[in-house]
Amino acid sequence: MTPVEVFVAAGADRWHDAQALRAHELVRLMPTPRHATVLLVAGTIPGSAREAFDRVHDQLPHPRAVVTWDEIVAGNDVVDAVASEIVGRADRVMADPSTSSPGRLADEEPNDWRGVGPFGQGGEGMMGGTPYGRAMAMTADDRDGLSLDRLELRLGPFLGQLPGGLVADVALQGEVIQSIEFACAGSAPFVTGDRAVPVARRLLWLSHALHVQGLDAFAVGAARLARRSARLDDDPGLARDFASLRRRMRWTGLRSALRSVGDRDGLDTWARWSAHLDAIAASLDGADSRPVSADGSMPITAAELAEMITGLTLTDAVTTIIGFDIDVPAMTTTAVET
Amino acid sequence: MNEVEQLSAPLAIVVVAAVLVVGVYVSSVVDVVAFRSVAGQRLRPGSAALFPARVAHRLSRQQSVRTERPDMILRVLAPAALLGLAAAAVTVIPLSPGIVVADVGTGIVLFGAAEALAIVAIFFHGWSPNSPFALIAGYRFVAVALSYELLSMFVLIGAAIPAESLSIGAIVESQAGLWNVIRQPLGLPLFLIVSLGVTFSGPLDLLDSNDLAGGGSVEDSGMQRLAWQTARHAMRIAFAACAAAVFLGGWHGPVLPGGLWMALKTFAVIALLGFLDVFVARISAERFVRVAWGVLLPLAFLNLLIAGVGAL
Amino acid sequence: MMSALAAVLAVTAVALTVQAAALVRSEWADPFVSTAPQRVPFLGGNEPATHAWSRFHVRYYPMTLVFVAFEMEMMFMYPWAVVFIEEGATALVEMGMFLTILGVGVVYAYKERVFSWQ
Amino acid sequence: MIDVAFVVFSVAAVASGYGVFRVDSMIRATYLLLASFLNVGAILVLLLAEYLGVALLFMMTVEMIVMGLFMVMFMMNPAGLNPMNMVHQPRFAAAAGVVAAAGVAVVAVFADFPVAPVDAESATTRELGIELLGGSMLVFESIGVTLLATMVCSVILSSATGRFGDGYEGSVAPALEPGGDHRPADDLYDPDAAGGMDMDMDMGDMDHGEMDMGGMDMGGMDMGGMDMGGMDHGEMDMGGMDMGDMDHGGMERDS
Repeated sequence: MTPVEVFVAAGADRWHDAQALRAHELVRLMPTPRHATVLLVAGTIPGSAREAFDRVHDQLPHPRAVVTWDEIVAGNDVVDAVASEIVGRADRVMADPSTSSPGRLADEEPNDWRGVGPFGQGGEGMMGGTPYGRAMAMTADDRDGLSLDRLELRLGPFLGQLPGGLVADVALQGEVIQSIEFACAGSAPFVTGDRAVPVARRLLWLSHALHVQGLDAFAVGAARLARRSARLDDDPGLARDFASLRRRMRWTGLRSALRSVGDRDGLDTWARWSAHLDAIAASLDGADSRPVSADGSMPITAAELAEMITGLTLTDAVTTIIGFDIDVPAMTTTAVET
Repeated sequence: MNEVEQLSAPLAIVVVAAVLVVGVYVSSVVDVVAFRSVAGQRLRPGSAALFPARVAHRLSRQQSVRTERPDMILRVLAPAALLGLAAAAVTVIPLSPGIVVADVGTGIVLFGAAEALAIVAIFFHGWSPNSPFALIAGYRFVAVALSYELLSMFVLIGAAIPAESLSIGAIVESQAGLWNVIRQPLGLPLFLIVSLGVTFSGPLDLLDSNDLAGGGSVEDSGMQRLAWQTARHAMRIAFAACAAAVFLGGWHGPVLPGGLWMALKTFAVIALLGFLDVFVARISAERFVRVAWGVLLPLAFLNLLIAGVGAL
Repeated sequence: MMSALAAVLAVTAVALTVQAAALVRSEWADPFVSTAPQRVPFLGGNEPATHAWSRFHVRYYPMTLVFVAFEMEMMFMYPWAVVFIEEGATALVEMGMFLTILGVGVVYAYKERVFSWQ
Repeated sequence: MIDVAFVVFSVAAVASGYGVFRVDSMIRATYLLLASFLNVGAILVLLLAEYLGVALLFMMTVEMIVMGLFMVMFMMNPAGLNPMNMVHQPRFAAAAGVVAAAGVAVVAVFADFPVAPVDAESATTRELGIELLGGSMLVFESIGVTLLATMVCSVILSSATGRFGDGYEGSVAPALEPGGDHRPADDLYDPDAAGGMDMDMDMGDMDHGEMDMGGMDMGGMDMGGMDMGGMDHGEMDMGGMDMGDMDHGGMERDS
């Protein structure tokens, strides 16, 4: 059996839980819907994200199927139940592609362009109009004295590399972020100062973060530890296995990849990772008798984070964002049936 | 020097096709084995051996999604050219004593040209879908590629010094006594870095990377994705075979026949690259560029000096 | 020599054509048609306002200029490597001089922070 | 056989060279130019200059990669989403092209070339090396100095910031008018420019077209260095540089 390729469209409330699927052998979470056969819907998709959800659904190549996490009635282990549902649904749709999930959005071009303009491509002049349905990017000044095109993109809410539900309006020149604004109130806290986080969630954060840094195989290990920590309260091998994972992570060059990325108050992303890892180790060792422990990472609001990553390359910005295990504030509360 | 007989064009095509088909399959299996063993997942030999075939079967039946106004010519050309260049690179590498598909006198220059053209093909892959993430990934890759390009030229030139020839066949002959991996100890590590760059894997996984939602491959599905992965593995074969020939003595070795030695050494390099891919975290393009020019390039100079002094 | 290069050309052309043919065939024979929403570049659900193709700010462009100048010099090194043993110390000294001169350029560029652009 | 190959490569070189001016996308134009060079490299190989031919493939590939980056960076409408005309002053260009081609053809047909057949087995690469380290040693070393100068100049011209901070600080260029600012007008921050009217935009872009010519000249210079090996590509380089004008061509067609 080859694993079924899955793209997760998760609301902020289920996004961490969905990462646990990385532990499953028959499922592989993909960074883009184009690589997926099954779209997994998890958690609350707010009404404001409905169109985005429908578009991600349509972006999956046929044959495709949809599985909804919250509809699955599970016994002990919801992750296993979801995984077997995914495998079953994928098998069925591969066997009969005509059952592939049909498009949800209307098949309409973003702008009417056919036959418009002197060449029928919808454009006018050199840069004007909407050739092939979209406008062209326009110039803006930049810090190095050149004024080149600025790409304005709205990233999220279902982006593999960012936490579910996070929406960011980004202006890029080249690969550098000129401005970024998170689509929630700027003062909304992404990390509160005294929050308590269960160790399973921390491990799920680690699993996703390792995936983003290109260590998918390690992400599987972290997700498996997360599942074990959620299942049993006293799993004696857990602390030992986590220590072993951490030891192996030392050889991956993560430290040099994360050092001096996203500096703030003398702490870089590697320091934040270390704090997370220490917190996990402390919880698992039982040295920290509370089921949850304080974060180690500093509190930060959306506006502060945006300020921090302005001027970084997109890669370093993603690395920095992932370095915080952020709580994405709900955009709206209206849930939408999927 | 052995007299090498030139293979006729049809025979050359058959030989290269065989090398690439077997090589790509083996390289894909190595990826599965590397991933599963590092992830601590069960490893069933039968399942791993059939894995690439199953994936290929599934992807070939999947829709190839078109993006808005892609550059379709370049979109098709990118994987096709990358595979073609991998094939070209394989032709100049001696496979066994007296058998080289094309014994070109300027072998390492041709190999370098194929490597440089591969940058173009990979850039096309990022450019053609007209998608922001793919575009950024493509440009980022070029920064990395221009930096490793110099390294690869230096280490191959270093290997050409004792051979007094630019032909890879002659470089293998020159290692009859002592392999280049010992004579020029910095050569192989630098060449492996280049190989990771060309196959955008491991620390240099800056093209199809997760931080850009799949980067250059973000819009690829179905056949597009299959073709791109095939071409990537073919490139890995070409570089592994080149590393085996230029630094590990090619077909030199005791007891076993030369061709088998070559295959074993190539496989060893493929396995090493596969494990590095799974085991090493990505570093940022800017950081690699700085390291490449500030540290690795001086090391390449040093390697050349070692090669030169050693040859005198 | 000609027959060897002809073989390289033939092999390259065949590999390229086979791959391209497979891709074109799959485009043609694809039973599914990409709908307009499906064609939108993936950004996590939202549409981009503009085409991605634009005057892309290549931050590392000073590096590319240094690279072109440096790379020029490599073309002299291939013939040099071939005659190295024959010419002995002369070759070592001459190339040493040449590379030192160029090394100065790279050091200068490094000092001017050409290789970092963030 | 070789004659057939020669004809095939020549036709392909000319056809892709023509294509450079017919396509709308800068990327396609750049790499069609590369395709043209690759065919020229193949012709050099047919002339038994194996090393030069293969090295030409190599060199031109990396040069065109770099050129492509600059083309996309500075040209309006780099992907050619709106069709445009790449040819500036087409009649004059066509006439000049025909005259130049005729001139070269006349030389090729009527000039009395020395006959020095090359033995296919001769080790030309080795001879090149001996020449480089022997007779042409001084040339070779002075190329090193030239390349160093190229590197330093390109860093000075292209790097906006450096060890000593902003490139505009310290050395102040003379103002264009008495009492004016030393910076070119389009470098001054203009809040209206970002979202301004199309007219403003086009003006700004035209300036960039000119800047681009500067960048191209750089490339041309480098190629000049390379051309030590084969002067005959001078014309191709010119072809590449002419593309700096295409903004204007496109605008003419629009209006």
